[in-house]
Amino acid sequence: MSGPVLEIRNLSVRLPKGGDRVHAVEDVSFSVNPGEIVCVVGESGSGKSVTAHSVMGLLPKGQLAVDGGQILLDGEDMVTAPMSRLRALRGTKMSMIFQEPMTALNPVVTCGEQIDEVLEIHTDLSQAERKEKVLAVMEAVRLPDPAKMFDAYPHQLSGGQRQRIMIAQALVLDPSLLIADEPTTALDVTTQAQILKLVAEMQQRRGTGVLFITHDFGVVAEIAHRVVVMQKGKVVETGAAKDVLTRPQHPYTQMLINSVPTLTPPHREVMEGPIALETVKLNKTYGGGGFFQKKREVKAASDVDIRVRRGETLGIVGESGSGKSTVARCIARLIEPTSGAILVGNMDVALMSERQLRPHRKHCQIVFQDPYRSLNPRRLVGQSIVEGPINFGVSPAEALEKARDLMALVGLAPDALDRYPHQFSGGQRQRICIARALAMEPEVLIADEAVSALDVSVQKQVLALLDDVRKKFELAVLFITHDLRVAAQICDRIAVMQNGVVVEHGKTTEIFANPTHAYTKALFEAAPGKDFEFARVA
Amino acid sequence: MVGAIIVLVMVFIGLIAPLIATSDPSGINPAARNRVPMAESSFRTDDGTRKTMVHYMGTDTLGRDVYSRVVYGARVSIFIGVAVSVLSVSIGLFIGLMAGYFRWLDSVIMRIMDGLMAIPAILLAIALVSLSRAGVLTVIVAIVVPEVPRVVRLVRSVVLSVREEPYVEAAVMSGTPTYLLLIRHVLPNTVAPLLVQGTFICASAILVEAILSFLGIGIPPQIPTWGNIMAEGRQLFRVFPHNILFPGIFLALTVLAVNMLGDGLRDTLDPKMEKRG
Amino acid sequence: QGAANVLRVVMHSDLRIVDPIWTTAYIVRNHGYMIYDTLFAMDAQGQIKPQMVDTFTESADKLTYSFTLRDGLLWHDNKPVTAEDCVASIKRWSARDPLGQTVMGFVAEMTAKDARTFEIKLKEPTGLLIFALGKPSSNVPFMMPKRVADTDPNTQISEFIGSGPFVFQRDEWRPGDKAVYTKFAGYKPRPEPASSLAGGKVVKVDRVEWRVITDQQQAVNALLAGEVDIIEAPSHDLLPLIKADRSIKIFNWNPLGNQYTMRFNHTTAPFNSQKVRQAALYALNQEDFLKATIGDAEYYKVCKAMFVCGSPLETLAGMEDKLESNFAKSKQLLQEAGYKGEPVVLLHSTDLQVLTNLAPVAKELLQKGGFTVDMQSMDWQTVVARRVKRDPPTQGGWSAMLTSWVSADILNPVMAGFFNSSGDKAAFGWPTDPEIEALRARFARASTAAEQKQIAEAVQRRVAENPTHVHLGQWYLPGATRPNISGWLAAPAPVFWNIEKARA
Amino acid sequence: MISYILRRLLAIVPVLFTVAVMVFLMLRLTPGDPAAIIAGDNATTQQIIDIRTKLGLEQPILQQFFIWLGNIVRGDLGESFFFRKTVWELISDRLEPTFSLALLTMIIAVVVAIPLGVLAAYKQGTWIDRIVMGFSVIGFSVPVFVIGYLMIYVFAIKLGWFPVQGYQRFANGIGGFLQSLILPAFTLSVIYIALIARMTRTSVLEVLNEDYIRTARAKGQTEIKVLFQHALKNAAVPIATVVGIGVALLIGGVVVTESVYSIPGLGRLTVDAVLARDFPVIQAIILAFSLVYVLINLLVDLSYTIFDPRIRY
Ligand SMILES: Nc1ncnc2c1ncn2[C@@H]1O[C@H](COP(=O)(O)OP(=O)(O)OP(=O)(O)O)[C@@H](O)[C@H]1O
Ligand SMILES: Nc1ncnc2c1ncn2[C@@H]1O[C@H](COP(=O)(O)OP(=O)(O)OP(=O)(O)O)[C@@H](O)[C@H]1O
Ligand SMILES: [Mg+2]
Ligand SMILES: [Mg+2]
Repeated sequence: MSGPVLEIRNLSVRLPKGGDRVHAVEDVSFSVNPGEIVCVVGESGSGKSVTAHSVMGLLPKGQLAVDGGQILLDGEDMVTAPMSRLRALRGTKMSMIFQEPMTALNPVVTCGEQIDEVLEIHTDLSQAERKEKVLAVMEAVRLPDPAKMFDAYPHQLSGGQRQRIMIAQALVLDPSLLIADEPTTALDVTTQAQILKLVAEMQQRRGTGVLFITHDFGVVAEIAHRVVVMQKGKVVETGAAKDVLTRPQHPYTQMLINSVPTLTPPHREVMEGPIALETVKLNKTYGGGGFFQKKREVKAASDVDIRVRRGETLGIVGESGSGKSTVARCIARLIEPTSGAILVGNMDVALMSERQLRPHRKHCQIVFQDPYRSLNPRRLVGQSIVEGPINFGVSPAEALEKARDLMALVGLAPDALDRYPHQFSGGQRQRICIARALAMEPEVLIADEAVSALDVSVQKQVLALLDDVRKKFELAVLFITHDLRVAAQICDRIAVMQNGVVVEHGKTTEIFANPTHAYTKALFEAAPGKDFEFARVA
Repeated sequence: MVGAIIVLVMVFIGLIAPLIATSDPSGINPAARNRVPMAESSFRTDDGTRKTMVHYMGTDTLGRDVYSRVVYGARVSIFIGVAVSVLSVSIGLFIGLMAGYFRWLDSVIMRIMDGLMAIPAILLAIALVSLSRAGVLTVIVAIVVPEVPRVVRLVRSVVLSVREEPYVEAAVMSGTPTYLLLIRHVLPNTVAPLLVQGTFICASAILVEAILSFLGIGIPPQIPTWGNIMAEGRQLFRVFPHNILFPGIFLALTVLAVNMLGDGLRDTLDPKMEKRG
Repeated sequence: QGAANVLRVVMHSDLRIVDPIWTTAYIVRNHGYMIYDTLFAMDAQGQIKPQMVDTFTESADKLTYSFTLRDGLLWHDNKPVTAEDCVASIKRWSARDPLGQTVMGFVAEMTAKDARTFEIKLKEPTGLLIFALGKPSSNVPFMMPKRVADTDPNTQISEFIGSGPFVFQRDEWRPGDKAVYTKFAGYKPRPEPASSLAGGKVVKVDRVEWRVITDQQQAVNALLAGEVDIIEAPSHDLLPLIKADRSIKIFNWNPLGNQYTMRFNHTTAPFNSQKVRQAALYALNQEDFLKATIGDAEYYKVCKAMFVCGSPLETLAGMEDKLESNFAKSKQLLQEAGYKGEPVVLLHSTDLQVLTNLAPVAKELLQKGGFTVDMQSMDWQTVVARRVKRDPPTQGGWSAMLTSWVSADILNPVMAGFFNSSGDKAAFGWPTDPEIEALRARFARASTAAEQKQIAEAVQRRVAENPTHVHLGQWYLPGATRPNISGWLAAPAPVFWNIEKARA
Repeated sequence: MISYILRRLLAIVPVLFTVAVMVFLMLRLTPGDPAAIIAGDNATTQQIIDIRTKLGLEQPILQQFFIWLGNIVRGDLGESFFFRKTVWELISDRLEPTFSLALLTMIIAVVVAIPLGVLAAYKQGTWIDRIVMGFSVIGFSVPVFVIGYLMIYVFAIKLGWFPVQGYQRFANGIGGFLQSLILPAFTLSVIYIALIARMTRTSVLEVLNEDYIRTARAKGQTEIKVLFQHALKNAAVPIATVVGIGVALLIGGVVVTESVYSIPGLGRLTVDAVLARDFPVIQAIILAFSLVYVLINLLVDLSYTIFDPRIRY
């Protein structure tokens, strides 16, 4: 067998009426050879997942359908194959792993059984033989204590472990094609690094052809042999990984690669403004107490001391669950800290009641991660923006006038005020949220993962905007992110959090150049594509 | 859609009942008892002349014209449905908002609601209606009481989830006072589920009224409702089925239509759909 | 041997209270006839015949009566029935029954002479004593063992032992479901053939079960399907359905039937005025009520005789021009009375089939006669609670209500409770009329039939002038039986001796 | 887990207390005089007052309430005003039919409704879906008694398969017992089937959009097993919830069904007691039904742990 495991020829998939465009995927052709990792990149909605699902025959019935082209798996056309044949091939010749390890496993079935299911469907092995095989593959994906994991339910495992179960499930019958749809996007960088390593290793050992979907160029740099770039359902560029990453041909590819922030922090001026925000021994413990039910206690922040000057951006980085959002929400007083002091504009807001707090609300504003849920879908953008100022006594006309100025500032047309949030893209909404925060003329702006949900290209613009307004209004910015590349670009100083504790704290350039804490080092170590300088095409 | 049309037609029938009814719905005519549909009867008017009329749906054991009763019955039955749903939704909305937003109130209110909810609705209604004087108002109160906790739960769950929405938190950050927060940001989110719930309450109220009448403790018969027309006719179900048949068809059709309307509303107002928009 | 011969009967109502002296409810009276026996009983000709009594003597001055019980009478615990038992039973009965109270007013003393003989001495003669002891309907003077009869009349008895032809199976009694009676092996029927409530009570089945089926139509369905054998009182409107099955027998077991009655509340406006009550009497007519509730003319009878058509005291006296729906006359009387439209609060009971249609008819007729009527609907139990309230109509009181009497209860002005016009001591409605009271007292003393008849006429004339209530016609409610049932006796109450059930 | 159950059982106390207060107040504050009903037709006013005194109805309401509550706590439900039996005797006599009817109804409903709901979800948008949902809406729209009469007419009168009415005790043979219950149970189950089928459809539909369903399909699993092994098991919690909540509906339906079929159960007792203003019985029944409702819903909550290993108390 020398030909490609997967060859896609002129694949088109039609979208239902009223979709973004006529075809989700149009005239797509590429192939995957045995033992080769092909990465498909492209911004959100470019048709990556649809392509992958077409191969597996898993397009949602009645909504999407292939309307042209061929998908050849070892020479056999998947488009015309009957359902029963597809079913027989799934799990044996082709397998797939998905983005969300949290939801891709059935929560009410044990992990072992879920892997075993594949064997049960496709082989005649006895129960004992199957169990043996399952344990072997669990061992192979480096799951600790497979015998115990066999009977564990997915929720009892960490995200990385779950993804390993998924991989074990996909590889247990040695398929010739593995499709991975953003398998690491939802994971922490350290876990991501481990999973990437595992995929590469398994693929090498077994000679599997891998179709790897991602939008993270770091990941591409880390594992890809070849790259396929998609835009709006079309393939715009294909080539060897090195070539595409260093010498992108298509303007779209160039733009994408340009947008990837580098891991090298630029030089930034030292800010000497007055201290706008300070926390002293801030603690937050969730749970505990409870009248009828004893709740589990989580110490989400312990003795956090941070300090932000006006005009300065402090980044808080750390893995998921390390307590970043907790600190942010305490400072914004969306939740009440357990103890400690929070000094905003020389008032301690830590233990104020809601009523006392209201006058101080304007000093500190927050921009949230999810641009889709941050704006009330029923209210005009303008109404959302003027709500705050009017609460503080500004006349509606005046507030609206100012809102118009702000629109210009964040790069939107003034008539945007008279539209509803759903009429805007994610990036635009995030700009509106920033404008809303600015309308209050705050001294402190908290951005909790404010760019994490955005495509790289959009992310770049929003980052630029944030940096802009920081300068313009001398804002103290508390920037929360798990993305080191982003942190490197925008933060003056960085605080690294682990398990609710700030483990390292210092100037961005210094920490990136010379991390001292073991955790920080591990974090940097795991950043994908760290050794790769992306092309900078002006 | 079909649901909405049928509901409108029924409401319309109720509204113009005095115009389309052929006789006084509670005017008895002992001489013309138990006539089959389309039968004719003659009666003496007050001024002594004799008149003949056709009973499209026959007459009942008191010789009352079933057609006129059914037409007038639309009024009361639909009024009860609407009144019950409006009342339980508004009371439930208010309590639910309070419970959902003020944590210290929450546990007290919810314990009371748990208690109310544990009382089987029909039993409560039976007890209430039979003990006080049967009438439209009592029936409405009796059906509203057990419905309220369900609305409260619904509203509360919406509030609890909306409260966590970033846009609500953003409004909190803007210093919006609590009452405005509730009105501006929380209330609108309860509209769609309440509209849906309201239609189902309406449908079930019409049904419960019929059941209460069936058990002999509903609205007094001189006020015709579909329920008590059927209840009065039920003994003669096998001899003169028209007494049950016609109000039954109207009742089932209306309840069906209201339910369909609710289903339709649910599909179009589905929050999932909305988010995508 | 085969299964026991069980008679399954659907009665008109559920048996909940089981003290026939304590309550007047007909279902309890029927229960009484199952398990108790009476000293005297009324036969098919309306004559009072000895039942438990073997022989009795009346002294020449009509003041001393001596009764001897039949030989071999046994209680259900197989102890003999004694004269003492009977004296105690009469005492308890007479404490509650209006007719009993009247008769007791004449009694000087009652004494048990020996085990089988007792004597009643009167202060002055009355023709009512034997009649009262053979009173056919509520409250029937049923005989109970002394220990039971000694129970305070205002407390319900808690032991259900009689000397009647059936034994009550207390363990199997489930209110709302069924009541069970078995044949009493120790019962000695009289030698004469059974005639109405008198004569030999020969039980021809092993067991009688009263089944509760609240849904009338379901009862009929059950009868048609052979799940029950007898329906005591199927609704008139369902008779066509029953008749459709030709094998089912329909039997009018109560030839005297029942009488519809409208009761006035004499203590509040508007019916506290005699003229206004008269106006009502003119405005109403019987046919409309009967047609609206019964429908089929076979089962009703327009009858202006207050003491029932077909009874010895039947008369038209005083009623000739009344109950003819003479609205003009009614309006004229109202005007004379100075009626200013005070609303008649008319209680309408909605859950008893035989009463439901009465109030709407009354409302219609009264309105045509110039009254303002506020008809208030409620279930029967609420009517019962409401009608004893003496508050003004606006505060939960009432002006008029409609009910029905078993004809056997109203055969003369003394036993018929609605004629009692002693004000506060009278039944709800509380009429006050010394003239009527005087007549009733005379009636009690009358000792010949002719004298009784003459007084009854006078009472009727007086009541037509000053109405205490309005009688709205007689109606009959036949029972229905499966084809294999025979021997049901015509009587003022449904009785189950003499009935045979052939194996189907 | 044990401590959770204990805590939940403890939490029933305030709920029942609320029920007790509400019911008691409602009954005592509404008009209708049991004494007058007991006294009968010829009673004088004085007799009625005597009876009221005897029944304790002349005492202040608050006092009546605490006496009653105290008795209940001691397990004494009091004595019926009418039936000359203790309330406990009355209720325990009626338990069997009602319990059997409700249980059989639930079994029928679950067995019929769940496959229907799953089928409708799987065939979403097709005519099968429409028929199932149409049936479900109709089930909600037609009053129980109408369904009852229709069933009696067809299955008992025309076809003669079942008795028209009545109830056979279990002790008298299971054949007659089942025969007497099947028709009422089917009647009562209609609305319950409608409810459960609808909920099953909704929650299965929701689950069918989940990633792990896609995963199962990606393994090559057959649709039947995807539906019943993966989807249904995940949809079980909301279905169980609605089964629990539906008990309230069931209790209401029991009253009507028992009336139609002349089943001597608690439902009939309720109607009889209400019509007779038999306060002790009404109070006890409502309290009992509320207790059952709360307990069933506790069971339902506990059943979640079987359906979903993530739920641990
Ligand atoms: N079930 C569906 N119904 C309608 N449109 C769909 C459906 N699934 C995908 N689409 C549309 O198809 C297009 C391609 O979607 P696809 O999921 O393949 O994007 P993607 O490249 O995987 O994006 P992402 O990086 O966000 O996962 C999008 O415009 C999307 O809106
Ligand atoms: N409302 C809450 N109740 C209980 N525990 C909570 C709550 N919110 C967060 N936690 C816990 O507190 C810890 C810190 O959570 P936090 O959201 O601050 O982390 P994070 O660093 O923002 O993570 P991510 O990058 O995933 O957003 C976690 O273990 C989380 O499970
Ligand atoms: Mg995708
Ligand atoms: Mg966070």
